[in-house]
Amino acid sequence: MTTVASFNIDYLQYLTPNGELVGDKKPRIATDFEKLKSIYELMVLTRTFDSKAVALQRTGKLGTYASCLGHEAVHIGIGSAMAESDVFAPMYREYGAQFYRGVKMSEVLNYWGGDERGSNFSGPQHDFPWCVPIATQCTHAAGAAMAMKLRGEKRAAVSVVGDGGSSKGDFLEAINAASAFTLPMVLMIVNNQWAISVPRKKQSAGRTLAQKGLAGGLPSLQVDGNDYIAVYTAVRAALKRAYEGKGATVIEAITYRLSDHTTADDASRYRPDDEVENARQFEPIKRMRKYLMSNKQWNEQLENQLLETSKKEVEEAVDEYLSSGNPGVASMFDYMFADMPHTLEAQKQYALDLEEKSNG
Amino acid sequence: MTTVASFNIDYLQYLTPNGELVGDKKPRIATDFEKLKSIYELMVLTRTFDSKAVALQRTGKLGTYASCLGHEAVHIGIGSAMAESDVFAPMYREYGAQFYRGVKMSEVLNYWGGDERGSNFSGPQHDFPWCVPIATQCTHAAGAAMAMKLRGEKRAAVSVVGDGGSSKGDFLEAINAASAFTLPMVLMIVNNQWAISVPRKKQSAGRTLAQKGLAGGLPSLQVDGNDYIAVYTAVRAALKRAYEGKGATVIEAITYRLSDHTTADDASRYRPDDEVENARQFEPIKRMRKYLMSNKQWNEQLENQLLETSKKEVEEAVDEYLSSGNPGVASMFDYMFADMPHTLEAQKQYALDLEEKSNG
Amino acid sequence: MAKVTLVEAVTMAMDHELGHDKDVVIMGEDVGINGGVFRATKGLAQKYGEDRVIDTPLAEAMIAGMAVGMATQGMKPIAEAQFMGFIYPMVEHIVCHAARMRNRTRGRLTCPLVIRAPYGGGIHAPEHHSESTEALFAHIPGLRVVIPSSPTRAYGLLLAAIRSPDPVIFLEPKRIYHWSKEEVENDGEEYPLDMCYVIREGEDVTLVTWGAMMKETLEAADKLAEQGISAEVIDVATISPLDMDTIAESVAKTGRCVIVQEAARHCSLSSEIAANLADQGLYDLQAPVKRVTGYDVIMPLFKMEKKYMPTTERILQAVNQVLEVS
Amino acid sequence: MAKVTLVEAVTMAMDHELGHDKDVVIMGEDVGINGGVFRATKGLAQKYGEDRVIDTPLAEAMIAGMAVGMATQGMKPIAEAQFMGFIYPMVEHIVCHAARMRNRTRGRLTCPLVIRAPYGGGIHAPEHHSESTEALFAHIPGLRVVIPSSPTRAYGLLLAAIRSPDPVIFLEPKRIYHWSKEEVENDGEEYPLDMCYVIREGEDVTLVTWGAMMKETLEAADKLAEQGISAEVIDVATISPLDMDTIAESVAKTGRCVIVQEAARHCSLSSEIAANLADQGLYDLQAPVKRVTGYDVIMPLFKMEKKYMPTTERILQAVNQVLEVS
Ligand SMILES: Cc1ncc(C[n+]2csc(CCOP(=O)(O)OP(=O)(O)O)c2C)c(N)n1
Ligand SMILES: Cc1ncc(C[n+]2csc(CCOP(=O)(O)OP(=O)(O)O)c2C)c(N)n1
Ligand SMILES: [Mg+2]
Ligand SMILES: [Mg+2]
Repeated sequence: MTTVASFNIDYLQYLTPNGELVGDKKPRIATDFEKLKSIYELMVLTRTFDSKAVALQRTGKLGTYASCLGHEAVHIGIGSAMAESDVFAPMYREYGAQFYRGVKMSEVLNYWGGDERGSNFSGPQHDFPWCVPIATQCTHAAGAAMAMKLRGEKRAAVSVVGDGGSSKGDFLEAINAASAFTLPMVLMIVNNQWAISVPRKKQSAGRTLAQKGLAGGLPSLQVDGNDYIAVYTAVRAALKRAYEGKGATVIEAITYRLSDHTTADDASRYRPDDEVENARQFEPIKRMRKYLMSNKQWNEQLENQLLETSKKEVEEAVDEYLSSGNPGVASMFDYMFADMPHTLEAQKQYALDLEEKSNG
Repeated sequence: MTTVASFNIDYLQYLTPNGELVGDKKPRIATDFEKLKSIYELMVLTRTFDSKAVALQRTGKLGTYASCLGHEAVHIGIGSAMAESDVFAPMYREYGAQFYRGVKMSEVLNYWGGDERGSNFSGPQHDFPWCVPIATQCTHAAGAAMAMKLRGEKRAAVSVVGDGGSSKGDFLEAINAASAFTLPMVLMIVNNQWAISVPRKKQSAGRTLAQKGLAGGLPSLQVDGNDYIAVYTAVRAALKRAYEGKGATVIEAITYRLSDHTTADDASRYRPDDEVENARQFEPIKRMRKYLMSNKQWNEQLENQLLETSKKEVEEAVDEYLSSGNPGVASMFDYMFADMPHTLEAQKQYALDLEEKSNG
Repeated sequence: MAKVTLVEAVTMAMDHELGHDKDVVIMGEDVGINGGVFRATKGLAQKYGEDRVIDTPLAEAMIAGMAVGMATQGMKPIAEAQFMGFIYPMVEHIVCHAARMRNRTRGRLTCPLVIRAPYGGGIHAPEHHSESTEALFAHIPGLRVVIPSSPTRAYGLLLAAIRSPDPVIFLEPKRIYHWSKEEVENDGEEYPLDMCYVIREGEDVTLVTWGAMMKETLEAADKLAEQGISAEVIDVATISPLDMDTIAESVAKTGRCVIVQEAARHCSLSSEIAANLADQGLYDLQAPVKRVTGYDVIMPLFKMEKKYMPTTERILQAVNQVLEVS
Repeated sequence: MAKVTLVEAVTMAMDHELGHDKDVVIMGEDVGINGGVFRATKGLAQKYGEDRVIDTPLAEAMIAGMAVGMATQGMKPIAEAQFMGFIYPMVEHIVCHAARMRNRTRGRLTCPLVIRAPYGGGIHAPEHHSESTEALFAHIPGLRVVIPSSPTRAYGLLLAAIRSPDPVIFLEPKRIYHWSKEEVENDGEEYPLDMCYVIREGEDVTLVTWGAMMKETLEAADKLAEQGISAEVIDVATISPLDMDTIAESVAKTGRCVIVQEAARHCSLSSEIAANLADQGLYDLQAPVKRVTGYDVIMPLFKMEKKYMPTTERILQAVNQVLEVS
């Protein structure tokens, strides 16, 4: 018996739950307080938005909505590590990453408000829309990365999948594709411990989810997903590798879904309250604030200001959303094909006539 | 940065290409010469069958056929390590394993001769038929293993996939299932270096294919797939683990496809001759014969006798196949449902009338 | 005898079979403690244990593949696709294996599994949660495809599906999960799997539908009755294999047929029914066969979904068209 | 100008587009040095390099998913499913993404990809290598589904498919890959993607078909001509969206229609065509619409495949039936 291959999975953390900076080699971002403050502001804005969106749903003004409560560090870590020219392939709750990239809050609301116009969002036009069929975004990202590679561009694609999604063939085939083609991509696993009601341990008996990357021999690691500095640093390094033509990296970010799965879910049916209570200690915003405060970069007054402006910004977005009307009957037909086939023309005419009749 | 998980992939070989026994701890099978002789006989019979099947296809007496030339050790290694009560989920060329389990040569010919009756084969009735949609047999095996587990049986399921098939979602999802449910199964990868015209290195940049099992934290190893003793030993150990409720094992057997992919393929279009020539040195039958001979368990006379009886046995199977007729028009309808719906009754009647008309 | 909704009848049928046949297991995402996102498996994990009602990893190909594997070994898995929009990774196993296992092995191995999936629009659900692609499965030989449109039929048909020695795709019209309550006795009585149901007898026109469109179709029949027009209403229920005889018989009587379907129009079940009328039924037809269907477009997100779905008005319009002809 | 077979015309079209548009790439299993198992990509890897003609790992979901990803980024991937029987792992990406990307993003991202697959029976192939499930894709809104039945149309339609700004499922009837040769000029002239072709004009009956059944249908038309019966033959070619007008016009002229299809019958393209005739075409029909189709069974292994496939005799029989009616 000889050993032909050996692998390790490492774990990266810089910011403890208490907001203390640890680790031997501190990354530059750890003391770039201007950047960290703006990140902190976006984290708070995102959370403000999130709770407003849940409230909108509760009052019948929004459809089912997937909260991002507790994911702010990992999402914004991903978004802020990426270049605009990189391609982002999200699942459905990474608003923090998308806000950083220029997607508007009103657009997120439009999407969950049942309006396709939401996916025609601002920010990098090459980014993928939200992707509900779990893990399929991973092979799309592999395709985008392939396009970059074939065109010789210094760009990368970043996909996000959940702990649940990490079980699905598409994620595993994307790892394999990244390996076979040496693709410039980063495969993020946002492990928030739950896939609706199914706990992480039911997805796999593997010690980590990151080790799924070993299947293709990809560098694979875990990071503290509630630690913005760790996420940013890991994604940044992975992107650098990708730009240099060295291929893909798998990063499992450990975090916790502090909310229900979506507003259509009731997590109390399957999840012990004390687990959630316990997880709150580790949530990302608190530790960032503590870190900034202990470094005299933040204070109560700034905090109150921030809450104020965030609230206002969110209100404006909500107003914009609520006044967006509906896309109209013709819109069901107009985006099916570049050139509308005449069979569809006829159906469109029928629908428009019907609409006119019912209106007039 | 802390290390949270570490993994190794080991490689197992007992019988060198020269037929020498190596390794510190010899398994009992290595000196069970009665067993080894019968295995050797089946290897030779399988090869005799194989070349006859190719010849039948060349003369228009068989459809497309997938040769197993060079795979005799790994296939028979698997088949002979399994208990009859275990469930075998093959791909399409593991005849050696199936012969050991009681499938008849004429049945294999029936299948490739375009007759469904071939898949209603002898041997354990719970075994899966040949599976053309690549890797789907792996999740079937996981299902069979799940059934065993739920029923508390001391049995296991064994699936086989190729180097090509190891890229497909089904194989990777089966690994994940085996991990999540601690299934009694063995996932074999028969790495014969080629998936039709696509070489092993294009499937994955991973150092091994066995490491795909690490995704689920499964024990994963490589064996010399041309070494019957290594294959048998590894599969046996994996089955023992499975019976004990410890879960699944991934075994990558390294071998070489000495033939074209199937009789419909012409490997000379994409594969250098010298690679094949070189691979012949490592083929499994020669080394087994050398080993038996050097241990005075085999000689020229036995060899000639064996070739003779093998040929005769194969001829008999061919006769049986050639005289099997066709399954009849009704058979297209009769196995669709346990209770034939009346719409199908009507179609069947129409087809039978047509047949009668064209015959009479 | 309890008054139950359609989804409760689904639960009742599974409960009955779990209780009576130890080979029956439920598997899928969130079917366990959570009881399913529509509560269709509510209480079953608690009652029968997590070995009978199994939460799986999130991998539909695996779910379908394992269900095939289990079914070949004599179990009777009821696998859930959480929404029909997520059934597609199962398609390879359904088409290449479930539908073919019996035929391929000449009956040596069989595939007595059920795949349940809630389907259809109209509940303000997110993207991919509202489609009706039953025609895809209806086209595949070797599958039974069943769609109940009432609590009673949901119970009887699901029992039959679970007991069926062959694979059944069981699609649940989730818009009417809670529409009406019926007294359903939990007596284990199954319904036949190849029969259309005449829900309401009539003389002037035959309305053929299935699933949630039953609601609008019955509404239309009511309105027609007010106008003195008597509509026969048929629930196709077992959409494959199709009991065309019942439909043809009705059209032979009424001479007129309107088919109502939520799904897109092209190459659908409504096409099949109309095609049969254009052949064996041609001489019975006193008017063109009209189809009231979804458009050949992507099911819109929910702001517009009502504009996509066939309405009572559209049905009445079509009925008027076929009645105008004399 | 060279005389080429259908498969050679396919190669020619891809060659042309690889040469003229650097965004075009081919990807799939064995499409590279090997030139594809049917040699459809023969010589292309050698000519354009392995970055343009890409051998992929064996993973169809990955191939389809990557093709979607590449297409959204402005490339024009031509992905091959080695046989239609192996297209099923692609279904989720085709249905949920390729067909929907433009609509979902209101045109921000589009999906100009082609998925090519050889399909159909009659070549003595192994299990899963002979099916015809074009109806599955025809039912999905947002896809174009195209089937050529001659070298000329293969060339023109494939060019159009590759250039199409929307996804196209391009199914190649492999039984007639080498059936006939035609002079096809490699001039880059594409054919429209929403038009049926009247292959042969006639007065007495309309024969509608597509793909490899064109062979038997034309044979039947020849035999009918010998009997003095003039059959109009239509190649549907673009099966979705469907050019029903051309078919309806023909039936308006002949009053009689026989639809010939290799695929299973239930919920298929033949159903759709007949259904339209039962509606808008009803008053033109002088006889029932007959469909000559595959049975609703699993395509048998090759010993019996000829008994499955519609024959010239079956077509003639159906024509006789519709002609008997007066
Ligand atoms: C293919 C597919 N199957 C099922 C679903 C239904 N579904 C939506 S989210 C979800 C759980 C996802 O869990 P995870 O991947 O951990 O992501 P999280 O929601 O926790 O962020 C499921 C099962 C889906 N959207 N797509
Ligand atoms: C899903 C699927 N895709 C494609 C094919 C066509 N095909 C048959 S065998 C094969 C290559 C398989 O290679 P490998 O897994 O290495 O097994 P080997 O034939 O070498 O034993 C391919 C692509 C198939 N049968 N199924
Ligand atoms: Mg999760
Ligand atoms: Mg191989």
